[in-house]
Amino acid sequence: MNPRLLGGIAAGVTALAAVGLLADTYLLRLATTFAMYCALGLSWNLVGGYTGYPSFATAAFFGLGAYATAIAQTSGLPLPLAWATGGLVPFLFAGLLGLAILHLRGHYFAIASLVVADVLREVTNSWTSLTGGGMGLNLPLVGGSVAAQAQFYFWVMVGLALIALGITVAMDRSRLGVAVRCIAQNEDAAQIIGIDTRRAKVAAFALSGLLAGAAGGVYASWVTYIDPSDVYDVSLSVKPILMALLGGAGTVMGPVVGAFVFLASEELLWRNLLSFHAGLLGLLVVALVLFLPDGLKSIRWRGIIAPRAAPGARS
Amino acid sequence: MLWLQVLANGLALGGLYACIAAGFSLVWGVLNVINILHGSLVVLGAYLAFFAHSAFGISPFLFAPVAGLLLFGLGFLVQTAVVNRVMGRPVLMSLLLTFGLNLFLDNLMIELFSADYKKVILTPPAGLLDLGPVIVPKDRLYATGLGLLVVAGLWVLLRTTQLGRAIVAVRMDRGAAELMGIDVRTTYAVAFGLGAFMAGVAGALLSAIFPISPLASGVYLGKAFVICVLGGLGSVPGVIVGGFSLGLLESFGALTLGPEHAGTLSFLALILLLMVRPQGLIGRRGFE
Amino acid sequence: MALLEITNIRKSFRGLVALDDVSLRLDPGEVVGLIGPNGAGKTTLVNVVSGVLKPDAGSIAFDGRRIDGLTPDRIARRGLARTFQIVQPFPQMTVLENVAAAALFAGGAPSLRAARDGAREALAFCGLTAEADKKASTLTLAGRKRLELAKSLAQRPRLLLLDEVNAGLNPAEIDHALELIRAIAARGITVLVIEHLMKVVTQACHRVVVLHQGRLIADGPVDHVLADRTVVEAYLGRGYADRLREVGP
Amino acid sequence: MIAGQDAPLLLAAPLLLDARDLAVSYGDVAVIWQAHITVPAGSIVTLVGSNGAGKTTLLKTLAGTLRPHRGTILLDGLDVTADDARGRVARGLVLVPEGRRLFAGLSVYDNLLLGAYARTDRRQVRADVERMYALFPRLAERRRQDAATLSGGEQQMCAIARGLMADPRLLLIDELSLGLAPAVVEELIAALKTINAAGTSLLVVEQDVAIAFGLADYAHVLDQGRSGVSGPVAQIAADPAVRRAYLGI
Amino acid sequence: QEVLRIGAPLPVTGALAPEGAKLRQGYELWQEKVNAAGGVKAGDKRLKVELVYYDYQSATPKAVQLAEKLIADDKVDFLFSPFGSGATKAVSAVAEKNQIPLIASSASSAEVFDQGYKNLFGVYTDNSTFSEPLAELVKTKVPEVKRVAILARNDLYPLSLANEFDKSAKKRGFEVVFFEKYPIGTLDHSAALAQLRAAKPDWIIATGYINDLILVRKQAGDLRIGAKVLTLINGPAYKEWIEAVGPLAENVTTASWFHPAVNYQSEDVFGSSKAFVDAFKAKYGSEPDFTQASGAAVGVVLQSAIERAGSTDRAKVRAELQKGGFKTFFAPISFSPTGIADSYVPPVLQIQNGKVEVVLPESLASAHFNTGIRD
Ligand SMILES: Nc1ncnc2c1ncn2[C@@H]1O[C@H](COP(=O)(O)OP(=O)(O)OP(=O)(O)O)[C@@H](O)[C@H]1O
Ligand SMILES: Nc1ncnc2c1ncn2[C@@H]1O[C@H](COP(=O)(O)OP(=O)(O)OP(=O)(O)O)[C@@H](O)[C@H]1O
Ligand SMILES: [Mg+2]
Ligand SMILES: [Mg+2]
Repeated sequence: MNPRLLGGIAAGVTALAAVGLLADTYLLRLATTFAMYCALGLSWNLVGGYTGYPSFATAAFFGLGAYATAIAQTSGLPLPLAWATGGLVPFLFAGLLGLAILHLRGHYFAIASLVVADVLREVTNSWTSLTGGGMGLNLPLVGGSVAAQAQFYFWVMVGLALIALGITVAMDRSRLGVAVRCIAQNEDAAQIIGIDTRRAKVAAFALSGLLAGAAGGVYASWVTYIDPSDVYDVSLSVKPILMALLGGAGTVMGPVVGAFVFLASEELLWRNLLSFHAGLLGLLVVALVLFLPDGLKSIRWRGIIAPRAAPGARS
Repeated sequence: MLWLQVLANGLALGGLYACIAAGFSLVWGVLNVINILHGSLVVLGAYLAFFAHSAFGISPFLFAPVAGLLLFGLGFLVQTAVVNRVMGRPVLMSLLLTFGLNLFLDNLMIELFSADYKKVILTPPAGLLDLGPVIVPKDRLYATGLGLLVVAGLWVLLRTTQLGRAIVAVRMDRGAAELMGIDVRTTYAVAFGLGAFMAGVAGALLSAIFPISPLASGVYLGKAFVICVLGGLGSVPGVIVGGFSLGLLESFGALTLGPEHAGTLSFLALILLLMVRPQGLIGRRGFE
Repeated sequence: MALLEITNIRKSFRGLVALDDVSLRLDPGEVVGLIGPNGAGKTTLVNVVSGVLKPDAGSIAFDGRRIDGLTPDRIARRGLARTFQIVQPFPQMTVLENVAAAALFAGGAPSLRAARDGAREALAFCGLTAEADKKASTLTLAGRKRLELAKSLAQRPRLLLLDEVNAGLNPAEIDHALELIRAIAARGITVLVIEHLMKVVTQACHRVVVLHQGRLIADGPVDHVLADRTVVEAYLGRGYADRLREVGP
Repeated sequence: MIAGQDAPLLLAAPLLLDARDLAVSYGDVAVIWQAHITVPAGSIVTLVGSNGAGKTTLLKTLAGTLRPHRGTILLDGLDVTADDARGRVARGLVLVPEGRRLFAGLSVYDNLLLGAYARTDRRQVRADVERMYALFPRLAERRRQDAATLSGGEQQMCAIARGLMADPRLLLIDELSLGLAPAVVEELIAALKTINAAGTSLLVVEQDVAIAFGLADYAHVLDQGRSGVSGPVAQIAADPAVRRAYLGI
Repeated sequence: QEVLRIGAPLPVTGALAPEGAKLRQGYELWQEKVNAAGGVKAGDKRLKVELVYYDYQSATPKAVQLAEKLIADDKVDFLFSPFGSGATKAVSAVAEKNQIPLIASSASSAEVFDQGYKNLFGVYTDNSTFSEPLAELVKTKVPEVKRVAILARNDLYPLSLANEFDKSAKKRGFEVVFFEKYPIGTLDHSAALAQLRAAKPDWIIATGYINDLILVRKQAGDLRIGAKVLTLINGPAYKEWIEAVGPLAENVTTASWFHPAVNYQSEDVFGSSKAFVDAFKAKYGSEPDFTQASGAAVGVVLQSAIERAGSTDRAKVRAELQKGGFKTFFAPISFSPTGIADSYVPPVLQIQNGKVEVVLPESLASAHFNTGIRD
């Protein structure tokens, strides 16, 4: 493994451990959210970054995972099994969904994947006997003090983020990784050189579903109350995209860096402005797209200090 | 009897829906930009009509073209200043860009106008068209009729003018369009401006029917999405078919499955249609 | 046994018959030229054989097994490679990565490293070694055509369908390209060459077939076919005959 | 070297295009080091050079889609170096780009009309469309078809016709015969000669040097981004170095 | 001067932004009034009120997160609830974990209060206190009513309210001939209403928020739907609603936990409902509605409890809250063992001549109940 990547991970884990051991509940909650964002960003990255399919299905997987876990947990399954359910159900769902919609390209795929969360939300809303409908679901509390619970979920979420990172690294280096990168650039050509494009796309999509779903599952037991409009919220689809783009889509560490920067700026804006923070976040997104289209990695630090000569090509 | 009334309800919505979606469809089909800002522009058009009505007593139906022109200016500026810079880049870039703009505009409107619901109250009320078994409110009839008229105007513009052809050329290959002597950036800006024009008109028309709030922008955007995909992306006849399909789908869905499931039904229809016929019910060529 | 057996293929686009009852057979080791006027259906035939388009009727057998109806990737993995007339690179990858991907999937390379080795060999074979680390999008048109060729070679195919890979080369460069085709044939790869450059057809091919308005109108040895009046009239034009004399078949 | 010092003086005829001392690069990569090219009014000039010499780059620079970082471009004695592509189209300088770049989703007919975008003489435009159909009967048959689904050669015809629709004073054509069947090339050359006789000057890049020399009055050689020999075709065609490098003789 | 810190998660942005702004007006009116009077008396100390707001963006999880932040980082002494039943329910778990009293301004669904928590107190009465008096009123005053139609927004509070009406109606032998839910964000109710009309109800009940009910009323008018009684909750009590529907507002009935038309004498900083209304008008230039009033009400309830306890000790304050008996401008308030207010009956209101009149309870009534609505 690349030593810089290894160093980065080691540094990250140390920092996290420090947070885990020292911090107060709020900081710990923020750190847990960071780990969750990492998992979501990495999940999207498999489809959106590597495969080049603009997926808006993250919220659908997240919500499905949350409800699967909630239902499993209330029906008495132990936590780890409930979380596994939360990952597996969206995994299978994503696989099937992928078979149905991954032949769509570009905008059409974006729309189809966006609408999935809406459909699931409506289904959850109407299936009151199983999901509690619009009233939401309460999950059983895990015992222990406030601090112990915060610690527990922090570590679980960090574990999940590491699993997501592991899956990303494994894919990055495997044949699947090459296949999806080819698909991202030219799907017809990819098929002609022998890539089973359908299988590769579905695999990436299902893995993405697994990670986002598991994140939803852990989230559900962590906050102990979920309702359809919260867990199928469209912002859960959009934020991971922002994070991945911010850090660099289609790279291993991109979403992690992006999640950190995004969370930090969101928190900063939100802390200092009571009402207009969302508007400013919008401007931040605009600025990001205009000035950092390839993410933070495109900043040339040397270039900022000593600008290079303007390139000759016009367009 | 009931069916007739429900049919009338669906039809009375269709033209307005088409008008809401037309600008969105144009920008999508021509600029290849999914304009998340569109819903906010509709709301802004509605506010303009509301203020024109409460300050000067101008009927929203008369004010619609003015709202359209004002928004044309705004759209032209937004495209020139911001969106032009991401043209030709991957789908996600423009999507995120307009998402950010939408977040900004929505919150700006909340700051400026508050999130409370406002409503244009026509004095005297428009009244009802009583056809015996079927009753149609006249304000809806005006909105739908005018909406359809403006959409038809857009179609003529795109089909028969040099501008219309240039708009499509720029969409397909901007480099080659330049080689034809087309001013690409201005053409984009005009196209985006036209999209905003349609949003402004739609907003003004619906201000007489629906309550106005920045919070509603997502609802209009959602409708535009569904209509566009139902009818076919970037096609003017498509949005008309899509608008009426959605109006009828919602009305009959509510009647047969209960209002609770009407929304789900239209989304399901959309997914199914995408799966079997991504080009929409009649859209074929990605423009018109 | 024939390597490729095309039987009674039909394909039409909304009423326009692009391929009309085409049958064609390629034997192992052959180099066959496919010529015909613009819009005759040559590219359509390649698309149908490689699985990009589904034929309306007829069957295609490769190495004795039916392949019509299979997806392009499965056909590629069976050992049938093709190039695109309108080139289709992975634009943001380097030339080497482009070719390595082909070696990895259809080429059946056991590992990424093996794939890169295979790719280097294919690049050397096509004279692209110097270009290996350039981004594919920066190649010239002729360079991208050669990249297409290198990609399809890296697939270790038994049958290669070349759709105008030599367009855009000047006569001196064509000489080099001819050697390349001969070298490919020498490796035992069966080749179908689509080309409007008569120099290539006359000098590289054992046999030539002519498509005209979706129908096969001639099939036979090169001199024989090129002497055919209908072929000359439909396709070559008067000036060609003069130049043919000049360059010599 | 001082600009214009060794610019080839071909004729006393007024120069329609006079580009001097051009240098062009893509980002950091220099492609054209020093190029001069002139087109006398009313003539056909061909630009010859091996694969990767920078011919396409030069044409794009002349058409205004790339900006040179050195040198001047005069059209009819007027400095157009600072103009963009649109400005140059308005002055009658039009490029038929490499790779055709037709407007997908639009019919052949619409593509032709777009070629005349900058023109205001509506009636003449309609007449010119008919002229193009006469020139390329194949396009007339396909007039309602989506340009993206045309065969390779049909697309090339459509692209050239679209360029002609602008009624240019100087038409730049990149890769004239690419993908065209020999008979079509022959017709096209005859047509271009007619068009030239009617007053349109042409600057043509053509790989098949035999064809190029048959068409043009003057030839320029571009070698690795630098201008080489130039002069009347007969003289250049006789140059042994040129024959060896580009004719393979 | 020492301060009393109260944490208040607010929906400043997102779908609930209008409600968030209203709550905040109520909080701040109370805060201004108390601080002007020298602060909250806790024994011999006088505490200045400091409110700590954060925006939870109308998202329940964010509200939970913020409650933790308010407790851990801002070290608040007490909490006010977020808006609405769902978010209150979620946040009450955090308050319970940390043993911090939470005063809920806007939760009325029984489901919120049946979790056995000791620290949750809500100033609204249960939803059934809307449906029972209304149903009784209809039963006695309009005996010809037989058939009832209910149209409900598919959302925690409006749905739970609709279920209460369903129960109350059936209990009195009415026939519920139509009961449908409409999804959040519905623009067009005409299909549902056309069906409702076909069911020929005598009494129509629709639940939702102001924008929904503007649409429902307008479209019902468009379809010429008439009935003996039309009940819409919550919306008609708002000035905006009456303006928006114009003459169609006539004779619509609704209910509300508070309305400027009521007048209670109180033992809080305001002194009476009327004094509160006047103070509100002076500060904001309009009449308060029940949400704005509930914002001030949670303040006065907490203040009374602290002053009675004579300290900010949470256990003591909780004990006082449990004892109840607060005479406030909002209503006389005491809490049931589950923590929901059970000490007053919300007034039943009817729009007459464009004005809101109280028709029930008799003690507060300002007008007689009218039947029949225009079609
Ligand atoms: N998708 C399509 N829809 C409609 N017509 C098509 C489509 N694809 C090809 N055609 C038509 O089918 C005919 C055959 O096309 P094809 O590309 O096979 O020709 P070709 O022999 O390769 O010609 P060229 O030498 O010019 O490349 C052409 O007339 C073309 O316009
Ligand atoms: N976008 C680009 N970025 C970087 N380098 C480029 C780019 N386009 C072309 N080049 C390089 O510039 C050089 C000249 O390219 P150009 O396309 O002008 O050659 P050409 O003479 O037209 O060749 P051909 O005969 O093959 O078409 C080549 O080395 C090519 O790799
Ligand atoms: Mg072809
Ligand atoms: Mg070139």
